[in-house]
Amino acid sequence: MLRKGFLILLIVALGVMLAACAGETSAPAGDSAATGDSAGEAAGDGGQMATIGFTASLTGKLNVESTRQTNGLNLWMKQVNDAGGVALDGGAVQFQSTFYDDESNQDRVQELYTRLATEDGANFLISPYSSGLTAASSVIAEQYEKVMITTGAASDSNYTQGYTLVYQAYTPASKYLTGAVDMIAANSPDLKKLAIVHENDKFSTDVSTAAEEYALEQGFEVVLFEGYDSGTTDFAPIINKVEQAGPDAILGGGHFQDGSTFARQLAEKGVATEYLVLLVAPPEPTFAELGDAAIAVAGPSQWEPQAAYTAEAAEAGGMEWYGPTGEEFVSAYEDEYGEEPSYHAAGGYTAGLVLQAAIEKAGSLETAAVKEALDGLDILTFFGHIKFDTSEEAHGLQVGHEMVYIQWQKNDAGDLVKEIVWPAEAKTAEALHPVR
Amino acid sequence: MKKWLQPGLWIPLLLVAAFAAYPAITGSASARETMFTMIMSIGLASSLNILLGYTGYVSFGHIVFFGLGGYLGFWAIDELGWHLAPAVLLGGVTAGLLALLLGLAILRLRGAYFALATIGVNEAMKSLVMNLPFLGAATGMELNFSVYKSYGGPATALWMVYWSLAAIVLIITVVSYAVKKSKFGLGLMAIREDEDAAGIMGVVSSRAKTWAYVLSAVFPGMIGVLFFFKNGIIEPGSAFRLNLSIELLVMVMLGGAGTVLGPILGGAFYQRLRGLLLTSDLFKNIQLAVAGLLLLLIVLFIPSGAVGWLRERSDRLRRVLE
Amino acid sequence: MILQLRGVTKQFGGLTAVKDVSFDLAKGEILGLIGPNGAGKTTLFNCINGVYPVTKGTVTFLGEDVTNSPTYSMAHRGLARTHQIVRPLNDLTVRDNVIVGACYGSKRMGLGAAADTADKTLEFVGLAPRSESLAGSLNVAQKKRLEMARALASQPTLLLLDEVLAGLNTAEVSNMLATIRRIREQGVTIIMIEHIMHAVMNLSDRIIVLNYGELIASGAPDEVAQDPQVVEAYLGDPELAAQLLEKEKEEDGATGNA
Amino acid sequence: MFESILPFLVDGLLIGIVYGLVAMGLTLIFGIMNVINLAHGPIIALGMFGVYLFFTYMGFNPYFGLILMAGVGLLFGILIYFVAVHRVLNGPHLAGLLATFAVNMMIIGIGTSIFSTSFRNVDYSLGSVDVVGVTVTGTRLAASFVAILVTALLYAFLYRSRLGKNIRAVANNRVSAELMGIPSTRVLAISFGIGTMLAMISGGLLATIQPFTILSGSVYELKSFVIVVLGGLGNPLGAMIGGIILGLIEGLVPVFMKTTWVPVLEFALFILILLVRPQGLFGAKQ
Repeated sequence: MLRKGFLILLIVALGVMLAACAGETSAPAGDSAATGDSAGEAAGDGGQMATIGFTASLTGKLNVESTRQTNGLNLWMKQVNDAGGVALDGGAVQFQSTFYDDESNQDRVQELYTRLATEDGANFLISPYSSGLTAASSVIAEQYEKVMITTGAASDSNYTQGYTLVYQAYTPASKYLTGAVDMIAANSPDLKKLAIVHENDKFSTDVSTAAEEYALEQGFEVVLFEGYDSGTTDFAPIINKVEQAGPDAILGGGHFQDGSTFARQLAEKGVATEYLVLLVAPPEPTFAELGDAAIAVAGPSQWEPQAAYTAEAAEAGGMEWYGPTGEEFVSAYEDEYGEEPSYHAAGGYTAGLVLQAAIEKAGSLETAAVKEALDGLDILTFFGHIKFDTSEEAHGLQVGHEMVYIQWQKNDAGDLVKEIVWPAEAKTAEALHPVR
Repeated sequence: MKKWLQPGLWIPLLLVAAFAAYPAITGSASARETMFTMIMSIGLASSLNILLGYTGYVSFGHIVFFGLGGYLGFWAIDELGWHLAPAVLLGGVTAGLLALLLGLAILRLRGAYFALATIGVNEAMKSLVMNLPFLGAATGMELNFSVYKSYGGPATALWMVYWSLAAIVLIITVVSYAVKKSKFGLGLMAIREDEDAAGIMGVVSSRAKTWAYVLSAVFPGMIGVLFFFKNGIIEPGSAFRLNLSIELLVMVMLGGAGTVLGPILGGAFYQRLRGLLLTSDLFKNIQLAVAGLLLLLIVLFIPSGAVGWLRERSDRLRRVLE
Repeated sequence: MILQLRGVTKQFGGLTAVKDVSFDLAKGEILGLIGPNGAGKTTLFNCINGVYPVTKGTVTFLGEDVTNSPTYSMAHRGLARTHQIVRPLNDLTVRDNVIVGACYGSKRMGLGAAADTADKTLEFVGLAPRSESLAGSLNVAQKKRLEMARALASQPTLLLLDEVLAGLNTAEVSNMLATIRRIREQGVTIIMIEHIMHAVMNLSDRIIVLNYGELIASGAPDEVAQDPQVVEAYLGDPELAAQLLEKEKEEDGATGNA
Repeated sequence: MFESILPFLVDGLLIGIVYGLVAMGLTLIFGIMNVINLAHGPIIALGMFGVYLFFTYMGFNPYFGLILMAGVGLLFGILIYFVAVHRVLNGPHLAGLLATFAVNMMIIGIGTSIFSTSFRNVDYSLGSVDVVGVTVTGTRLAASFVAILVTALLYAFLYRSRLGKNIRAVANNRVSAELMGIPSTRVLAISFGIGTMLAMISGGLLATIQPFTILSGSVYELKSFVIVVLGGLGNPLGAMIGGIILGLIEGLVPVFMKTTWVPVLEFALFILILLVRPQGLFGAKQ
């Protein structure tokens, strides 16, 4: 009996030990993460240190966009800390970050955010990239009462789930393509037939459904509304269907790859249309690699380097101007990373900026105070207008920020360049049409 | 009965209980999340083992039960306002029913044909759900945060989900042992060794296989509801993830197919190994390749897995380890 | 009558493996089923216990028409068989193998009763010392005994033995013969396919001969051995023919061995 | 009516022929050694990357790259055979599935760390051609043409050459082939090599018409399963027919319903065929 008792004890001990090991290591954190900003380490002179926690897709299918977003955030943190931090009543506060690799995988996000919120003692959270991952992390932020600024997470639905501490930096998905409808109505009032072809994922479906609804309200006829599976590389059947429907304009798309493939295959098949407006892909600089197939393709962007939001405009609109100008941001980013910032990078920077503004206004790192400050925030930044919905139904939803529409055009030298073609007050060129 | 006191049962039970209790001892929410993943893997692998290990049918798409059960339970909570408990039952029943229907059909297929069919079922179900508006189609569904409040706030809710999972996995362990030691289980193992000979000996293989399939499907269906309730969001891609399905196979093989203890050790070891490889600078980028190499070595040299290997070493171990 | 076959025919594509076979089997009888290789003996077994659906004809077992019943239902009705090429459940212990037979056989016992039966049966066939070994680790003779034990544990009314003596040495053969006799003493009816002539001639009450799927002779061992049609059928296989003719000489050679 | 579905038909047919070649390696290997090669997808992806690398970094014409990849594929397949397949050939079918899946994990793991998972394009164009009034890109037409050519060569090899006849003998009955003096291990290794070669060639062809990542192979692996079941496991010509059927389904179904229903129909058909006619629509019985 004694021997048996001993054996039981041994097995329990073994189990707990194994569990403990797992606890330590199965989060990919450990060494790969927790690279607190080096400038932040020096803030030992009575100042406070605030920790910002997030996950990023260092690996996995979303790693490109996610990395840019992280770059933007890190740039913001470096600038704040170099400037001595944010002045609060109890002295300046500086920032450090703790982050983990989420592998673009929903299974791990909750585990990692829980770790950030509890063990790592993060004061604030930033969302992962993409709406799906953000939805999973929002539950944790709310549960552990941490303010989370979301960026790269456009779906509206995440802000109608009763969260009170989650704030969206991006323009929500429902507004992505409504501007395109306005643009077509304004430029070519005779066109009535739209085809909406979208990737069958959460974000693109939300965008397209909202766009269809809006287009119908505006008196358009939607002759084709069709989804295609994520990862589609052969658009032949879809393109045949588009040709059969004979629309005046084609709206839709999804993410970079399917969008650019769709544009390429449309060109190869010589499909004629007045307007082609696609999500996500066109604003990416690499879209230009399509060559002639890129000409006249338009797309909504959260932000473009040319977008010139100014302190004057803020004053005119009755808003507070906050943060660097667009030019300052672009040059700082280029110095740091050697490439032009994409809107994902700007979004990452803005997430930090919004947090900074709220902390300054609150004069505290306390969740309740920062939440109150965020609720009342109404600022204009280089990224655009930032203001949040404070209603119970859609708390935290971005209501200030507007999309700009870019279009690839050939300049006089024959190079492909992005021009802003909508909204009217921001445009740098007239929209080119027809596409073919 | 005396057999309930056998080490073959209490060793795995204690091991699972020890894993489950670890976050409670430390009281750490982040340990809880880590262990959730591990215990979930153990539960799913043990369920799969009833079909794969005892009955000898390779299911590549077993995750379909996790996904479908999760979807139906989630829908009941979100749309019908059900409490978690009946929703978990609904998930289990749905998965069981699907297995029953499938069992009558595809279990007639043997070997590779069955394995292929299970992949087909998973993919078909995934594409089907993507076309069903009431399940949120491609966008999936999200839970309103207020749902957690009715369970005493989100913190309590998440601990409750964790303990429910632990309880279910303990039940799976008991069921797995009970099946192995029962007449039913003996019939399954006879089917695994030689289905035709088993039939000639009087084992009604079509019926036995179907019940094994149902049994191995019910628990993943229940676990699915818990997992997605905790996640607050469900999407076709995360519900019917073929990769996870195949990882489960690897876990069962690592630990030893057809043993009670094997899937438990396999699940724990696999998750731990993944963690180790992911954090190691050397292997971080090629962790999948290292895992693959390990799998290959096991398949080639220790096909009966860790527990099977130990059992082959000595008669004494064979009496202790099931 | 325990078993009645009427016009049983089995075709595989164009090939007729069993053609219009009819015979009756009385309770307690040992029926020898002989014939050259490829004569359709095993196929006939497969038709009787439901492994193959028959193309034509009927099989009646214990007064019920069981034509094309699934194998398991035949087992439940009290029919057990062994295989020419042994089919042990390799990864189960010898004892578990036999327990499967007992659990799912004619009595469909519970595990406890089945374990008792298994132990007794293993004792009976002389495998008790190996009962905890894995079935896959047995040698051929032991595997044959295991098949036998499995079949017996199901408490059959009718036992089909498919070449249980093949591949055994002389001592093992006489052991097995003794076992078969003792089974008969318990009132089990037996059909045995066998190539070792002296054994089948000695054990059987009656013999039927298949050639190219057709039943060409039926009767007492002596009659059959002298049937010119049978001798002719066996000419293709000189060794068997020799055995057939030498049968008289070896009479009683294996008796007295208990 | 016909006029309006003609473009759907032509596109479906052309891609279907390529699909046929995609599945041919899988079905060939299964037919000869009863192993479902779960490394099939990553091997297709390697074919894509091979052609891509030859084209992008060495400036080789993609169709010349294809020939090089055929050689690479043959050797690579023989290597996989000896490392992973040979030992499990006589084991339970689970062993074969898991061993090849382990190879799959290794290729994906190493491939991801080298190439990441971002998309690549073989930036090569043959312009557009008018086929019966439908605009078709040249690369697509060429891909179908090469697929048919490779199929024809495979059949010539299997039925005319000595080695091909040996392969068929081993496929038919390994034991009796060995008794006849055919070195079965060598034949099996070469067969696995040929199966791998076919997968690589098909990958290379796909690379000329579509963008891809190192993970793209898994999509075609799933399609291959459907195709081989349609055409009968183990039957290369059946794979071609199955591929064309799949291509036509993908091409024509969107005429009548939303494209998102295509995979539902595909996999439902797949399960249905497995249940009703496991030997495939045109399968020769084993």
